[in-house]
Amino acid sequence: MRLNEHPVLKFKRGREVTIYFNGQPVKAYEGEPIAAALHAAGIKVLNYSANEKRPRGLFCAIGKCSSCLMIVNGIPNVRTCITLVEDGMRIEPQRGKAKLPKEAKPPEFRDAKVVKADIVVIGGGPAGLMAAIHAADAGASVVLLDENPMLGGQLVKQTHKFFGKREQFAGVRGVEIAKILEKEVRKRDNIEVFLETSAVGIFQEGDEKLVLGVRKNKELIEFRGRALIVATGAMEKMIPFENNDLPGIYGAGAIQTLMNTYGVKPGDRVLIVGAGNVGLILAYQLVQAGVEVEAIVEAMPKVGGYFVHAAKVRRLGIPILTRHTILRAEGKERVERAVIAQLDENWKPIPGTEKVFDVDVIALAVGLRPSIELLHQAGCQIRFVRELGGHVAVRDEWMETTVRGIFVAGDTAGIEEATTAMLEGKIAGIAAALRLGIAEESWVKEIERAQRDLEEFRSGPFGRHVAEGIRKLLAGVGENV
Amino acid sequence: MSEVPPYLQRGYITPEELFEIIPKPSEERLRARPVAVPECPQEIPCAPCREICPTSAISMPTPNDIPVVDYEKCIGCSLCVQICPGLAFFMVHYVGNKARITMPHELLPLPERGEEVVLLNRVGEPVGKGKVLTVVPREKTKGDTPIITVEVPIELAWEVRAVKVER
Amino acid sequence: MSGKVIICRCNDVTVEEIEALIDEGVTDIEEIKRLLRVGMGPCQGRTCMPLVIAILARKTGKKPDEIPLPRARVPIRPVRVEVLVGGDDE
Amino acid sequence: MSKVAIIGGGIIGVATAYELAKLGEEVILFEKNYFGSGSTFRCATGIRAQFTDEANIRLMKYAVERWEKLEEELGFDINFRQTGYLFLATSEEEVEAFKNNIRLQNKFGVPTRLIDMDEAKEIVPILNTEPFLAGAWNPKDGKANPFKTLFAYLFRAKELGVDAREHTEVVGFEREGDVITAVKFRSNGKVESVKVDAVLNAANAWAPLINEMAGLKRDLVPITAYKHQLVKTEPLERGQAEPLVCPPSWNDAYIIQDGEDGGIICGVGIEHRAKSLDDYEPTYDFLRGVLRYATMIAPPLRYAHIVRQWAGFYAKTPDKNPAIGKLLDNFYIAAGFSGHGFMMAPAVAQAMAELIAKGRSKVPLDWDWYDPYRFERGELRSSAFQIG
Repeated sequence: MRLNEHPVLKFKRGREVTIYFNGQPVKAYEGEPIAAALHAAGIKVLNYSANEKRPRGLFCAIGKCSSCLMIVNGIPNVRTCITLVEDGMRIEPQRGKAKLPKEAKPPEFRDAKVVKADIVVIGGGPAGLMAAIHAADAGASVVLLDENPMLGGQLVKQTHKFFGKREQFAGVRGVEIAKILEKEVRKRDNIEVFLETSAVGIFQEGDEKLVLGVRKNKELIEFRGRALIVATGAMEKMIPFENNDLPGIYGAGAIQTLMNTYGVKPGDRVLIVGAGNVGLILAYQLVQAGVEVEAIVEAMPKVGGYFVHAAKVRRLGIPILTRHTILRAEGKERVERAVIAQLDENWKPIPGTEKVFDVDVIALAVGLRPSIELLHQAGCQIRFVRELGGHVAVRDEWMETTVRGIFVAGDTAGIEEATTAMLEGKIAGIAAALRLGIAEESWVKEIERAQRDLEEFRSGPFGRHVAEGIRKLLAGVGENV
Repeated sequence: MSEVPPYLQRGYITPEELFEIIPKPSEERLRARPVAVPECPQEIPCAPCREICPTSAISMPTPNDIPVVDYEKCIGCSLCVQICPGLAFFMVHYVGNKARITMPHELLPLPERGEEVVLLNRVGEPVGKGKVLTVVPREKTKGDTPIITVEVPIELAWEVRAVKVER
Repeated sequence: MSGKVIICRCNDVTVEEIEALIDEGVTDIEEIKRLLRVGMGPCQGRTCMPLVIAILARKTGKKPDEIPLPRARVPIRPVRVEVLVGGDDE
Repeated sequence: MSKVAIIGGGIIGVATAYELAKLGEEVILFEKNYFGSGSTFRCATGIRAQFTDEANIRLMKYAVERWEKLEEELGFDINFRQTGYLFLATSEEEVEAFKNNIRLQNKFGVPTRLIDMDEAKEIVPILNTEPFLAGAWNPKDGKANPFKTLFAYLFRAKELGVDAREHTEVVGFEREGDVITAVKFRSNGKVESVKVDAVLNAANAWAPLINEMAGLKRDLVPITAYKHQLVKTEPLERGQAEPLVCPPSWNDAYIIQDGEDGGIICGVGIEHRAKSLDDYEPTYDFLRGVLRYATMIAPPLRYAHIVRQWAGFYAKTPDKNPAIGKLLDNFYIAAGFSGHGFMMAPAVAQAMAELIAKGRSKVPLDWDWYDPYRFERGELRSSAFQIG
């Protein structure tokens, strides 16, 4: 189930290695996560849940949902969606809760590596990259960390071309924008980049902010800076329906990761839930990868994403069933069928309208919400603003949160577009450098320019909705939590 | 939700709905040379078509306005078809009792010049067969998107919006 | 397998269990969280908490913005103990 | 029947409300946040009779007997399990001290015994036996789920008519001479007042503020909030580290497997005085310090993952023993538990309820030992053996 030909992407695979699943050899390539290699070999059931022993498979593919925990080289609870293969690895599905080995050598207590910079940027997607570039140009020393093995965030999975204006990379594919921004970052010697590095906590130590980082799941690093920019993106929402935990049900982003980053087909026949931009783009990408899309169901009475994305998939023969929802997934150990039904005016399924699709993949594209965990943990004030995708950090027009010196940008500040993420990143990067007294006052003009661009971008029906959410946030509407 | 336009309920637009929003090129213009027709009825923040048009034939006061083509200024160069991020631009040219439709084709396999392909309408139904007249591969376009021109019966000029390569 | 609607994947908590507890009068999200252990597994509540808030809002008539999101704690993703001690030295 | 107001919806307040209702009293219970939000839910779950002084040993022996029957009495699964406490000695002097403690505990019927490290390894399969000489082992000690225990008490208390109010803050009292006559409280922004016959201050770390509202000196019962932090691993299979395991000479470091989900809870005596009574911020030094010791106690823990770190308060008195008794004619206190409130709750709640309702109690609680006025008199007890 590996992709070799693709109309847009070229897959560069690492050295071939062998891993062992329950003792059986499985071919894998260096640089890919364990779960992707297992998928390519058709292995979808990765563990059996802690209490009920329900089969579980890959779901989020970004190390957040706990659905892919396996025993790797005897060590339990390893997140196989973000742990890269190594030659000779022994992998077993986990059944229930994990048991530790009885004996081990106590680990040696050592001081952590310390990395200092003026500004620490967390997240190397469009917002974080732009923040780093602009903070660096404004004179700050910057350290940028990202969990993934490559920079670009979600851009690296985006095969479609971007909207907006030319200076905002309109007409350029997301995957190409990632390369352009990465090149810009690498050009600047006052930006230091740490990949495969997770930020797991923020501690305030005097004037310094300590970001606790973990590199490659192995090394503890203390990132110490005077200002932080949190651009950790978003995560996918889940919806309740029967058997919504069956292997073969994925977040849309997980499928994009498998397919577009690692060149692995998620399955053969797909039902997509949600006709927002993510669902529509995913449908098109699946067709590009040679996977059949049976239908897109959408509970709303209309397509939520851009019409042009809908038209693209409709003319390839994919039905979009508005006012429909998924009732249940069926199958023994993995998805074999999906049952959908039409909704009445009160969002209740209409009996007798059930339809069954023989699919092996159900893709959930039911919306994103900001990844605010770090901000929440650091004590930033959080509010629920529906227009911005849920809980967001309160921030000012310079993207500074209620904790002085902590800035936010991109989807973390409210679900929107990569284009606006880049503009917000630019604002946050400059603002942080200004607040630290590093940037010259003339940089304020650049912030104002980015603010005008944002305003223009948000002046249409899609952007107006977001702008309304931001107004609420700035005006202090919404519940403090 | 009565104000939801039907095209947003279905995900595709009929020619009748489209030409209530933008003008339809005249028969005379359609016969003169290829003409670009945007199927982009929704206000989204996007401007590459206007930015790339060499004759400034596309009017769009702000990026959130819909593109409207001045068919007299349009020279049929296809750059808008190549660049459009929404793959929403098409060119139509009437030649005798055939129409030549220029469209993006971002799928594999890319048809070859002269190849007969299955013609698909806006909901992906096969409506006939047609011959591919020209193919511009991805690397030769200005918008990183391969485009093809396919010949279709003239009565299908406003139906065919995709093709399927059968090998 | 039975047709369960799973809200918390980590601890296999279903929508029915959450609704039953709310029906018993437990409507504080912190209390629901601790009684059912929703959001206390290895995913740290990322997948389930918005769903719990939605159920709670539907059952109690509260607006989602009236239900506080339980505080995120360090570490915001699980970290292997040996890494925190001094790094994986094996 | 008299009306008793209880201030503080933690385990002490809720359990006392239940005990009072059982005795037929009318109870109104106030919690300014949600039930258990103060210190109860933040505790490490342990229950032990292995103390080093007579008063605490006798009280906890009785408490454990109550714990043993609590699940049946309350009709609720509270995950009470007698999985023991295992204290580990790192020197010959400590072994001798353990022997003395064991003798005292045995004298009052607590079945602690000295065990060798082979036996210890059987009890705790992931234990590192190498640094330790012997263990003090009481299989009757144990643990329970603080949240479920609190709720079990609360559900039954409500059935018995207790008026339990969350998100309701007490803001003042009406007092005539040495008698509190009414409690003023705020809920949904509105201040109301209720006439009462007796008041129990069960606010633990917040108790000095309540005393002050009652017209007493704030430091009459000097309670200081110390952040006591914990970390916990992801859920693990049970049976790997069931007892609370603690080498006291390693800065009171300990590990204990959660009785419900099997995650291993780790603590250590790295303490910070809370900057305020809202200061629950975990600290970095603790995160690393606690795991340094935890992996020395049980090296295989190195392969587990930490999912959270949190802080709660040890509401400490100068001698680390609680203040339990009467402050005014009808104003009582049970606070300053210094980390032992959860384990003591069944015994203290019963004793307090009986004291309020009947003026005396059959619980073996040494009222002189815990006398809240002892600090004013400058009489400090020998420090209670600290660790949870």
